[in-house]
Amino acid sequence: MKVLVLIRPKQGILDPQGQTVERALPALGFEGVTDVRIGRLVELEVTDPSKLDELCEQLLANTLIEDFEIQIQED
Amino acid sequence: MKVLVLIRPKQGILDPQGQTVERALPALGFEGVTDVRIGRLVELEVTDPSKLDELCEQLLANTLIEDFEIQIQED
Amino acid sequence: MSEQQAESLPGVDRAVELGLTKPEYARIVELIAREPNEVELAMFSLLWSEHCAYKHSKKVLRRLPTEGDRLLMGVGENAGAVEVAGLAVAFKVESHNHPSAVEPFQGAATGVGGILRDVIALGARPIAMLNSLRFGHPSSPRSRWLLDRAVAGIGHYGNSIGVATVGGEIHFDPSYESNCLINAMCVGIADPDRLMRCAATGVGNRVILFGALTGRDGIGGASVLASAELGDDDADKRPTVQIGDPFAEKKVLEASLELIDADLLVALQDLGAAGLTSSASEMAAQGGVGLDIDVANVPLREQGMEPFEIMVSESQERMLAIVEPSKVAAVLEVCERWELLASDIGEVTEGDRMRILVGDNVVGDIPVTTLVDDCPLYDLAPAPPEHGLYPAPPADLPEEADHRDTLIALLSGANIASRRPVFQQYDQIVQARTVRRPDEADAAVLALPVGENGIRPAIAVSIDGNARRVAANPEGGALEAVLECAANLACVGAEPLGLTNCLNFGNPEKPHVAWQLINSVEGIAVGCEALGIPVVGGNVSLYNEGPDGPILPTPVIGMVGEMPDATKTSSSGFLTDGQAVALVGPFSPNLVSSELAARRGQAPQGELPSLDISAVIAAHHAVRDGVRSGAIQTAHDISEGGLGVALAECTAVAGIGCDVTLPEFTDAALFGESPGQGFVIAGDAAAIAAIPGARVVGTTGGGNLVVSAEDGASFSVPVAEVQAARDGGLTAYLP
Amino acid sequence: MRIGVVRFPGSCDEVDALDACAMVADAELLWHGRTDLDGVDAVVVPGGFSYGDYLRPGAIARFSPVMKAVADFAAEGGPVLGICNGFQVLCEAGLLPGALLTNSGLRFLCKQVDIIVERPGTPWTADCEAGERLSIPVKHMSGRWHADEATVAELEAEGRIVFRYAPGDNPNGSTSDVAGVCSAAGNVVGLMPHPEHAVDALTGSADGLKLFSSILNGGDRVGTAG
Ligand SMILES: Nc1ncnc2c1ncn2[C@@H]1O[C@H](COP(=O)(O)OP(=O)(O)O)[C@@H](O)[C@H]1O
Ligand SMILES: [Mg+2]
Repeated sequence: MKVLVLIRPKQGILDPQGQTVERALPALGFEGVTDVRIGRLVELEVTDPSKLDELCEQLLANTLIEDFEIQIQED
Repeated sequence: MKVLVLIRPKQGILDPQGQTVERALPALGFEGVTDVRIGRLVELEVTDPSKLDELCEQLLANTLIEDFEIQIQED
Repeated sequence: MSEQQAESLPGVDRAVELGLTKPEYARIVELIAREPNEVELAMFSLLWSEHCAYKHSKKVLRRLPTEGDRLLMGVGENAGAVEVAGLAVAFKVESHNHPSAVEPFQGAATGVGGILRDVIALGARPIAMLNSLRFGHPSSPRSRWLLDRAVAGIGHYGNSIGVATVGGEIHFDPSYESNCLINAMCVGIADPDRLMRCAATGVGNRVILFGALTGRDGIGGASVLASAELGDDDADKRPTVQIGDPFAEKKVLEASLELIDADLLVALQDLGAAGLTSSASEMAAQGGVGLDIDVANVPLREQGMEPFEIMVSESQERMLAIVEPSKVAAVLEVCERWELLASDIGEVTEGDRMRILVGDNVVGDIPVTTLVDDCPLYDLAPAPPEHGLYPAPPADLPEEADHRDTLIALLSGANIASRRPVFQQYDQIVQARTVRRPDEADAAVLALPVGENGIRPAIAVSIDGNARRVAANPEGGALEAVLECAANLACVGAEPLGLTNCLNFGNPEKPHVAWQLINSVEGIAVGCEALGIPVVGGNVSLYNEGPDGPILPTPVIGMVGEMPDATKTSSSGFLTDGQAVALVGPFSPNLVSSELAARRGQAPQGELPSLDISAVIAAHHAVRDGVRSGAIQTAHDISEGGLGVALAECTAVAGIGCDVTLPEFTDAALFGESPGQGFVIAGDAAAIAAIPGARVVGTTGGGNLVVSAEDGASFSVPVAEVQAARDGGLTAYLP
Repeated sequence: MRIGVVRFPGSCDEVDALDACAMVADAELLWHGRTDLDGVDAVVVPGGFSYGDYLRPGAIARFSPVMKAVADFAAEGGPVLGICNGFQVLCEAGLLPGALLTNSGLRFLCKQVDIIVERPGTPWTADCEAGERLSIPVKHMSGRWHADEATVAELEAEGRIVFRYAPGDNPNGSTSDVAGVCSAAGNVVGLMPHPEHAVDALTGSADGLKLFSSILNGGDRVGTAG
């Protein structure tokens, strides 16, 4: 099955990349955009979803600094 | 409203990160995972969603090598 | 066959779509006595392209001297090499201009990857990278974006692979606005007895492809695929931007060197532009053999690739090796340990056929020589322009500005300001041999292993070009660029051994561009002859034009020099108070095509003063010997911005002022240029006075840069202001 | 005394680290695929871009077979030094506290900085004095050390901040100017600056040599906790 893993910087962790994008926006003509956070997206095919949590915790995300969310897309 | 932008390497474009992770997985004890693609995730708050497409094309994604998908989360 | 007859051939339109001319197609048909099939035509279209066949430059390049006492490997191999302290020092510069204009990060990154592979193919370990960059003025947002992304891409690749980026140059001019230049140079070292050649030899030997998977990557392949009549739903079959994978290249590097060390290879060649087509054909041509390549054995990243797509793919991080059958297993084992794919894709054959197979099916069969050597070479039709070719840039520095304000404006200008915001994005020190980093001296100094005498020898490397002077006078400007590179080496105590060059020009079919190209090559040749060094290799990038015409003619010179003792070198800045400051060299500065002229809105044209080469080289020797003996502790060549800027730079580096008195106090004397011909030096007073030709003009020290005329006029700038002006110039554009 | 320097695919500074170690002791490379440490007395996890820094620096390398052996060795009090990417690997492996985030300037940065020794007496700082300033280069893209407030307070209290950037020299936005930390027992030390690139005045500075020479005095498999 196809799986999407969304990985975001934890609340409270400075995200300079998000901040830089946010600051650049008005000058580029995009108003009213706030709370920009930049994370990672991992897409994969797995045969056995039971190990997904472990995969995310141990490898795909560093839970000290990142939260992850698993979205199972299809069978 | 809260918006998620999923940015993925385009089909056919080399994704060295995804490839490297995929090749490493069996040795790390994770079997049966294929088609790993690694992209970026941008989360933002917008007041006016009409300009989102333009924002993604011009700034958030590099459309030469990346595709993007906009997910509107809530109002 | 006449052109008319050629025009009636069924395949001619396809050939023209792929970039061949009708007469070229007719010639192909005549040579192989039939029309080429799809695979063959794709291969011809690449190998007979300007990029691979050098059809507009090959005759011109014959003017360059290519022989030298210390030459180990010259033009025709993947890179050149000279002998230093018992080692082979390999080096080459190459352009990646067009891909970088499309996607600057990946374009620049894969440019670095490409030139690295050329040096690796020789069996050399890359030890240093340099680069030469040209953009439109950074006040243009597009140019700023190109600069920012290209620099990030260069750093990404070089840093990740563990090769220090130790030098380079950046210049901004409106002529590069839509056609930036990204030239990268790589330097490597090898055991001279183990240098690899690219010639395939030994009938029956196997052809092994190793490294990354093959996909539909490639700019060169674009012309081929663009004409494949793809439907809308075939979007996934279009050629794609090449993405660099420095991690894969690092493994390719280590595996290649290990394979050579273990004596497992007959020949090695990188895959660059034109992919498998070019590397296989060149290996066969060099060895005078034929090759069978079975594309069914090429590991693919994408499904459904056609044979011609596999042959033209420009996927990065791949190498082609010729291996004796008994050693194939060992080769595959080394690749596997480095987690690299490796496949046996063919065989060296008797005769001279390049055969492409899919299993047992022959899908292409052409004589190697026809592919590699029979492309027509064109004569250029040079004509000097009757008036200047380039428009005057916008003026931003009034003629009335006084010397002090002019100096500050020049120092803080994007073309002269400190490159720190760029070079601090590069790992300058990995491999632990960088004795002089960027901004510490005029050339980078790289220590070599300790010699038998217990002393560590070194090499010095530099890359340079001054396109505005070349625009004014192609021969004189190119000669100055060679001298400037040599001057940089002299400043650190090095003696030039060899030169590489990248010739970046517009469309050579235009008479004025042809004139620029031919005369620039003449200038490089004259410089090499005067220095007694060969050209060991290089690259040509033509058709660099924007809607407003050609780029400035931009020959870029890379040079490697030798130093017997790494500890005997100099700094480009003043080091302590109370040292004598002197000028050396027969330099006759003028404002033609200078940075000041550009800032004043003057076009790059006018007469360059003639120069006395033997006097210039005598000055180089005096500086080099003075540095080696320890008499000279600071040495800096006088280049862009002239003597005023050179003195300010000496002051800025360590924040030590100076007080000098000059015989002339005109704009030309202070800010005029004569690249490669003059030096500012400093050291102990008695020692400096003994340097042949040195004219002592003042002393170091104090909190100000004080410049006076013999008639009493003078100006003074606090050191902190000099530093702030110089530091801020580029930072403003790379926050 | 024999020091082992781990080599992952993508390591770049392993040979420089090896040469630095060889200035004070015997030294050898340890291929990432091996499951033992060949009986070495100390381990250096070097800098570079193991696995291309793909996914996250250190994320893949920490699963290498050799890292299991390194973890066991560390648990027994064996001295381990992580430099730059090696520091990132040790943090990912949980052998050191915190994580390393992208530099606040978002760019790779290579420059000489001054660091201050906060904790002498670890096996890797035995030759340093408290408050000593060392001139050592940094070169990294992800060197912003981060830990939550409680962890930082705990490390401060336990004297586990080993190095700090000198005031004004923090190149990456690290919390509390932290340049290097150690494990609770003190035997595992990690830092972002590259001491192996500061072992010879010819190439810039020799201040970093102290970290390697320390191992002769403080490092012989003795945990020097607290
Ligand atoms: N401007 C030049 N000066 C001297 N040699 C050159 C120049 N341009 C190309 N060459 C030489 O011509 C050969 C072919 O160059 P190129 O096609 O760029 O090689 P590669 O395919 O290895 O990149 C090389 O040996 C190169 O050094
Ligand atoms: Mg080559």
